[in-house]
Amino acid sequence: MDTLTKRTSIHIEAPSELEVVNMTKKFGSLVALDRVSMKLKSGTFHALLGENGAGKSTLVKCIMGFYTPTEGNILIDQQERTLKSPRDAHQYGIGMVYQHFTSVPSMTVAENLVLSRFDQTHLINWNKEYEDLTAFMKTSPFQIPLDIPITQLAAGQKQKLEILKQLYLKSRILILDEPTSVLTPQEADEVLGLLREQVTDGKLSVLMISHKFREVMAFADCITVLRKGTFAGSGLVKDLTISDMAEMMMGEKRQPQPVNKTSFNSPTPVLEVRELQANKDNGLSAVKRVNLKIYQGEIVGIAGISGNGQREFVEVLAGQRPATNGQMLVNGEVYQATRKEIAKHHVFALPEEPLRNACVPQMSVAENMALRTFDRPPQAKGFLLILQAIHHAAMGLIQQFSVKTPSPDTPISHLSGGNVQRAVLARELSSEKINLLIAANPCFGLDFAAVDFIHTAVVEARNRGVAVLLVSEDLDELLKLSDRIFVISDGQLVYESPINEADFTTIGQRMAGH
Amino acid sequence: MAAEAIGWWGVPLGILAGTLRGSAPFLFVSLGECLTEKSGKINLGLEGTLLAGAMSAYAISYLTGLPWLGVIVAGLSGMVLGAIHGWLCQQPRVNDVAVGIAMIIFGSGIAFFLGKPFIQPVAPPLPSWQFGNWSNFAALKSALQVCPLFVFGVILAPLMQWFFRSTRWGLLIRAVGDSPDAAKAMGLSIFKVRMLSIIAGSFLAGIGGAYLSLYYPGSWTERISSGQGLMAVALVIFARWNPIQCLYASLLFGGAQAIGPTLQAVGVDSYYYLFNASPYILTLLIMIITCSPKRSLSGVPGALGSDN
Amino acid sequence: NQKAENTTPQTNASPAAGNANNIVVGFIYVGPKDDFGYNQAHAQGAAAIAKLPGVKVVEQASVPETNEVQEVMRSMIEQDGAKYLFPTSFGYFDPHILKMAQEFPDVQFLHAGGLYQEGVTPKNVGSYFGYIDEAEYVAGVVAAHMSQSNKLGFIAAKPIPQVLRNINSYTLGARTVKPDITTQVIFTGDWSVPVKEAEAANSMVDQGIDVLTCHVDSPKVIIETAEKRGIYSTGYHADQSSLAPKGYLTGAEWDWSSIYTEYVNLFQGGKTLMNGGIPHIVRGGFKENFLALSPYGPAVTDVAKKDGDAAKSKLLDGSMVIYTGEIKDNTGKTIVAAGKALPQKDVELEKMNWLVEGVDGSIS
Amino acid sequence: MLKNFRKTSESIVIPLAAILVALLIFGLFCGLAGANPFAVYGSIYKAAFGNWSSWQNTLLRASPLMLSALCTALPARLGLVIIGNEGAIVLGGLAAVSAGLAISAAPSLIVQIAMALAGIIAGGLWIGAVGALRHYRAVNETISSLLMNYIAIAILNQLVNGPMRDPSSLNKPSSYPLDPADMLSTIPGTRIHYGLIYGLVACAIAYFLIQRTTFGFAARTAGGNIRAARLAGIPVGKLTMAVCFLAGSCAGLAGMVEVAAIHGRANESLNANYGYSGILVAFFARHNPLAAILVSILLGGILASGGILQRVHELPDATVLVFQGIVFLVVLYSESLYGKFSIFKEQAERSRNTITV
Ligand SMILES: Nc1ncnc2c1ncn2[C@@H]1O[C@H](COP(=O)(O)OP(=O)(O)OP(=O)(O)O)[C@@H](O)[C@H]1O
Ligand SMILES: Nc1ncnc2c1ncn2[C@@H]1O[C@H](COP(=O)(O)OP(=O)(O)OP(=O)(O)O)[C@@H](O)[C@H]1O
Ligand SMILES: [Mg+2]
Ligand SMILES: [Mg+2]
Repeated sequence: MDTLTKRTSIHIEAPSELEVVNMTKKFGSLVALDRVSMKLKSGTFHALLGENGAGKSTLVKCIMGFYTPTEGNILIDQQERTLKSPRDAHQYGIGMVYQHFTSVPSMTVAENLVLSRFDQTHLINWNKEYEDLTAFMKTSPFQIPLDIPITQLAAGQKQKLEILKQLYLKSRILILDEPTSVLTPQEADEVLGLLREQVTDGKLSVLMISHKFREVMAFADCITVLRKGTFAGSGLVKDLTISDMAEMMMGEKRQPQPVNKTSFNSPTPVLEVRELQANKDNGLSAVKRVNLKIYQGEIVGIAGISGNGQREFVEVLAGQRPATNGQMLVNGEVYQATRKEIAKHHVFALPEEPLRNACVPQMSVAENMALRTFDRPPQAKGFLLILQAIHHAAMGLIQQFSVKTPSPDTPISHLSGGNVQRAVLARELSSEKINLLIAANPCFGLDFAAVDFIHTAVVEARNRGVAVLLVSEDLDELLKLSDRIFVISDGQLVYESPINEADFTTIGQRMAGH
Repeated sequence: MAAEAIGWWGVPLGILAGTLRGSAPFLFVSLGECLTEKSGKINLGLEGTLLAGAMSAYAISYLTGLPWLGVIVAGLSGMVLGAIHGWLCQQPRVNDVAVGIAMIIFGSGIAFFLGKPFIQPVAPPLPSWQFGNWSNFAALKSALQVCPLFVFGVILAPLMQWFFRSTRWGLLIRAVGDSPDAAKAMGLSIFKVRMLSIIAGSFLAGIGGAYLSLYYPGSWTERISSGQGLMAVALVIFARWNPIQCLYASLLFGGAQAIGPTLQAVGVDSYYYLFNASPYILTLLIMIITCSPKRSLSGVPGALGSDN
Repeated sequence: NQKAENTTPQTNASPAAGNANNIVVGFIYVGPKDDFGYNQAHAQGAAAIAKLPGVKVVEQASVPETNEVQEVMRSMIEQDGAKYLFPTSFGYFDPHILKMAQEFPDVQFLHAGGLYQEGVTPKNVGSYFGYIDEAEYVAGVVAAHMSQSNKLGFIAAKPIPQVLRNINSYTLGARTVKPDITTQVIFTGDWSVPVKEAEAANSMVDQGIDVLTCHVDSPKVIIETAEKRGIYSTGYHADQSSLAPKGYLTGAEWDWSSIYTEYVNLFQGGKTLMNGGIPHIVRGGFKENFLALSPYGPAVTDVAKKDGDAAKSKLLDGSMVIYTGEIKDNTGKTIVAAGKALPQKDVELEKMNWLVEGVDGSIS
Repeated sequence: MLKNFRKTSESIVIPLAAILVALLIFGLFCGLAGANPFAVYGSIYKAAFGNWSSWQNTLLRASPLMLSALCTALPARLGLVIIGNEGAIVLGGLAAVSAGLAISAAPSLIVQIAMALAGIIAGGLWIGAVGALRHYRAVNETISSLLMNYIAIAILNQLVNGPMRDPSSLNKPSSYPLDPADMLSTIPGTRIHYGLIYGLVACAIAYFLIQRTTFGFAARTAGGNIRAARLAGIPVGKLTMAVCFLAGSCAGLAGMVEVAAIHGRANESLNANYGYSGILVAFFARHNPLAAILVSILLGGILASGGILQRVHELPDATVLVFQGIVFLVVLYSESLYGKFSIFKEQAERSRNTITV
């Protein structure tokens, strides 16, 4: 009863004003946030910017009561409040969409929505809940079928569900942590546009963490920038340019390095994919008869919304998933990603989420760097590992790729995300001879400088004559690097174009399945 | 007194009777394990819990003359062991399988230690319900004698199914077991949810022990459980973490226990070692047939066997 | 339920020797010593001699038949100073006792049921056992009287000679009363599997069997199941009448206290296996006080009692040999020819690998 | 250097402290049960490590545990939890006896080698099958290995009671005996059989294999992250089966030692619970084969002291189970204490919180 009235009362109110004063958060001796203050006015769309590790997520988690701040206050409508848990935050109408999905994979959409409610209904009357949920879906900006388990949703749908969840909870202040990283530009525009409308109507305040200036320029009213845990500036979007914002973030003006491509014209394909098919984890078909050729010295980009089979496609190429049908040829020979073939044809890969896909978390940095070479001289003599050689090689790579690690013997899971990525990059790009490089979302979640570093490395490889397959959800990245671009939709390649003839709108439509 | 022989009819009848008599311990441990595993932890120690339950139920029933009090105390002693397991296996770097095996040793040690004085005496057993009065056939009549505790277990299975689907607590447990990160984002205490699930699961296993000592075979000896608690883990995988299927699996195992003796009773005397191993062979075969590397097991809680 | 006092012969031997040289006797059991069965029977024997003056008993229970038992014997010898060991499980004999006996030639090892072979087995190893099948024979006589369906049931752990001998004697006893009576046997495969034993008991009852007995480590579950199903039972190892106040007919019980007391007397008298003072093979039945018969239960009829007592007294005075021809096995083969008899001491009986006519079951 | 010193002292102090605490709790327990805890401590020490004879007793018990532990520890490096040790021991023993009987005419050394090979192969195939089921059918290895324990014991019983039975094995059905000349002897000057050496060597080899060879590197990779292993083209399936085979062969060798050094024949005594103890040893040693040696000796000591609790302190036979249970629970708990005490930390090393979302 009590909670019900509270919920309706919040419903009527306009969003509160949220203010953070001198927020400090220490993790042990690491100061993640240092006396940061900011204000989210009622009915505004506020963007929170900063490099990786600047403390953005930490700040919002402190607001949500997820972390207990070391110091600092939260004011809601000028009243000082203590938020001890997300439940408290919900009491004040604050809801958050986390950087990672927080739905329970094996449960259905309906179950997830009901579960997310903070009320005390112990027994769930499903008939009534379905009625309510259907009614809610009708009024919500996007629709998702209620009966499907989360595992069967595409990434974009999952992200929409996360936002829907907050709307369902009638949150008035919505905190979004990089909400568009898994959406197509069109989807992102759609989602943010719908939220923007609600903000404009005064029904909602939004605090969004983003790395994408385009979105910030298009939807946000004002920004706050963090740098290394401290406040680095704020302002109204209409008063700022992109380079102003970049300067606030990085502390100095820096232009992205332009990529220089040398042209190649090789007649023989390095990689040829014929009629390739593969299944998802749940046995459903994911990749449907894909044909593709990649020549020496070209970057072939594949665009697509996540969940359309590109992950499975890359996994097949990388040897992480069996093909159910079809063939891969490398240098004209059948290729099944065995260790022998990988070594013979010099195939390398930069998979997405390197800690999950390309590293052994509990093994050391040096051992992870030796993953490709541990069974060959000089790192091995017959069956025996030569530990010194492994150590020595790692020292070189750490230096060359400036991987920040206490020592080569540190477990790689102790490194920051960006440095894990660098370590993998070092391993995959340091070989004398590379024929084929398979890269999937290589810059996901990385900051400015790291992105630049990787882009340069990939283009350099291409210029050395490496054939590169680049699968990415970041269209800007694809347009910048690719020589040819494909679009994958529902497991099929539905669009192909040389980069200079590529049409942004068509690509977007094909990605969305039109 | 049964006068006429029933010959080969004894085989199906024996298996039916064996099922009704012998399934309950399997049922309770598998439901308990199901509840535990739904929250994302494994409790391999139910063998010890079962023994502790059997001992304490018998002791209490003997000392007080109240078998039902014994059942409750068996559940409580299960909860104590469950609490140890639940707390210990959630400490960082502590593996739940290892704790489980240590708990088998600890639980059975305590049960044997304290149970010494109760091997000899006779404790009042649990009552049974007669479902076979319509028949004048003695063997059938006795086959259809059912312990209320078993009926409780049979009702509990669909109830637990409903609990997982239609109560907030059920959903919470599933959420914790499937995606602790998601549960944490909801502000849940993973530790508490798992602790409670493990304790509740161990309560059920303790009751399973009470069934052993107070109904069937109905006696306290140190060999009373003969591996039934260990099988819980296999049963739950076999049942795909579904309480209703736990019921079916338990019935299958209870029935299979009777195969060896029943066949000998009608004169099939060879290979009884293999017949006695038939439940295990059967389970293995079914798992080989139904598992597939192409898809993950349906129903497996996502966090099971991981360290968080 | 101890019967220590009825067999204390030669009480004059002990007190004098007692205080002068205290003897330490070690007992080793394969299971818990309070299992209401085999181990408990031995432990009661041990408890009886522990009361004797000048005797110290050390015991260890739940000792598996691996080299662990060798270590236990060694500890008893080296740490506790035991000079006399009773490792009671059959499986301790080969290789464990044989090995330790060689290593400790001045320690005497007395084993229940092993076969002493002159010239092969070390001199300091002795074997004792009771012909408990005599009691089973009497139980069979009583069971046959009480059975209406003429079907007896016998739940046995394993088809080994000791067990088969009990099954056969039980059946032979029963057949003296009703020549066409049969005994159904179920082997559970293990010495202690309560659920399987209960299951076997139940399926036997379903098959119309109305008297049940057993040879497993702890008969408790079987006797209780029989009582629950309303049929008769006869016990084994110890007196289980308290478990089945209605249906318990009688039972074959060990009485190890008299043998053990006897041995202690010999030890204290300075006699040894090695000097020939103690025989290497000691066997006995009712006559030698190795066994007892549980008191008849309330259901036992007078005729049955009379026949049972008669059989017992014939065994007691040695006027009857159980295995007297002609005896056929249950495949029809003649085992003991007409006119021949295998007396209890015959080693052939200790190698028994057949079931007599009338037993349903096979030992393959 | 200092950091290393502190780390090392941490990994010595914590287990020792855990054992002390376990002894304390057990002492309390004994006190409640009416025994004098200090006398009990003295007895335990005396029975397990008090003199050379006690040491031999302890080492004798430890030797099968080392081999058994490897059956769990090796696959654990691949991320597999295998508890089928008992079955592999039983089958290894059975196969060793069969081989020993089949070629009993050959010279002793040949027979012993053949028995060892038979044990190794039988145990290896048994657990290898678990690995194969895992790889080809995705059957959960913990469960299949558990089930296969029961099946192996049934096979043993069926064979020694049937086709393999020596008719003269009267009251304890067994296979025919091995020729005494073919039995493994004891280490000169002791009563410890060569099984201990097998155990020590196997643990050392296992450690070397895992840490210092390309095979071990591949196994650790696959165990740490199967996706990374696939990416590197490591043949995970073959590796799984190979590691499982090796694991099983260690347990099989333990079975061979049991029959060839102790029983001289195959019978139900082969099934002596070394399997389950081995699992605990492996987890306790964090799947490190060298640590498994120490843990086996510790457990051997606990088991060796079980007798004295009964004989001297008149505690029931279950006491040693309680003791084992307490030690293992406390030691498992102590795992969580690593890194919690700042004395063991280098000054500069910053403390870290591991909450993540
Ligand atoms: N489990 C861990 N143990 C020890 N240190 C850790 C652990 N996890 C993270 N760290 C340390 O915490 C710091 C921050 O890690 P995090 O992954 O959050 O970095 P980040 O700020 O996102 O950097 P990047 O931009 O490189 O991704 C790093 O210095 C890392 O070494
Ligand atoms: N639970 C934690 N324990 C220790 N350090 C942490 C923890 N969470 C964050 N940090 C550290 O705090 C700093 C800020 O992290 P935060 O996640 O807020 O960065 P962010 O700005 O959100 O970066 P990104 O853009 O990568 O998401 C990082 O150095 C990170 O390593
Ligand atoms: Mg962040
Ligand atoms: Mg990061």
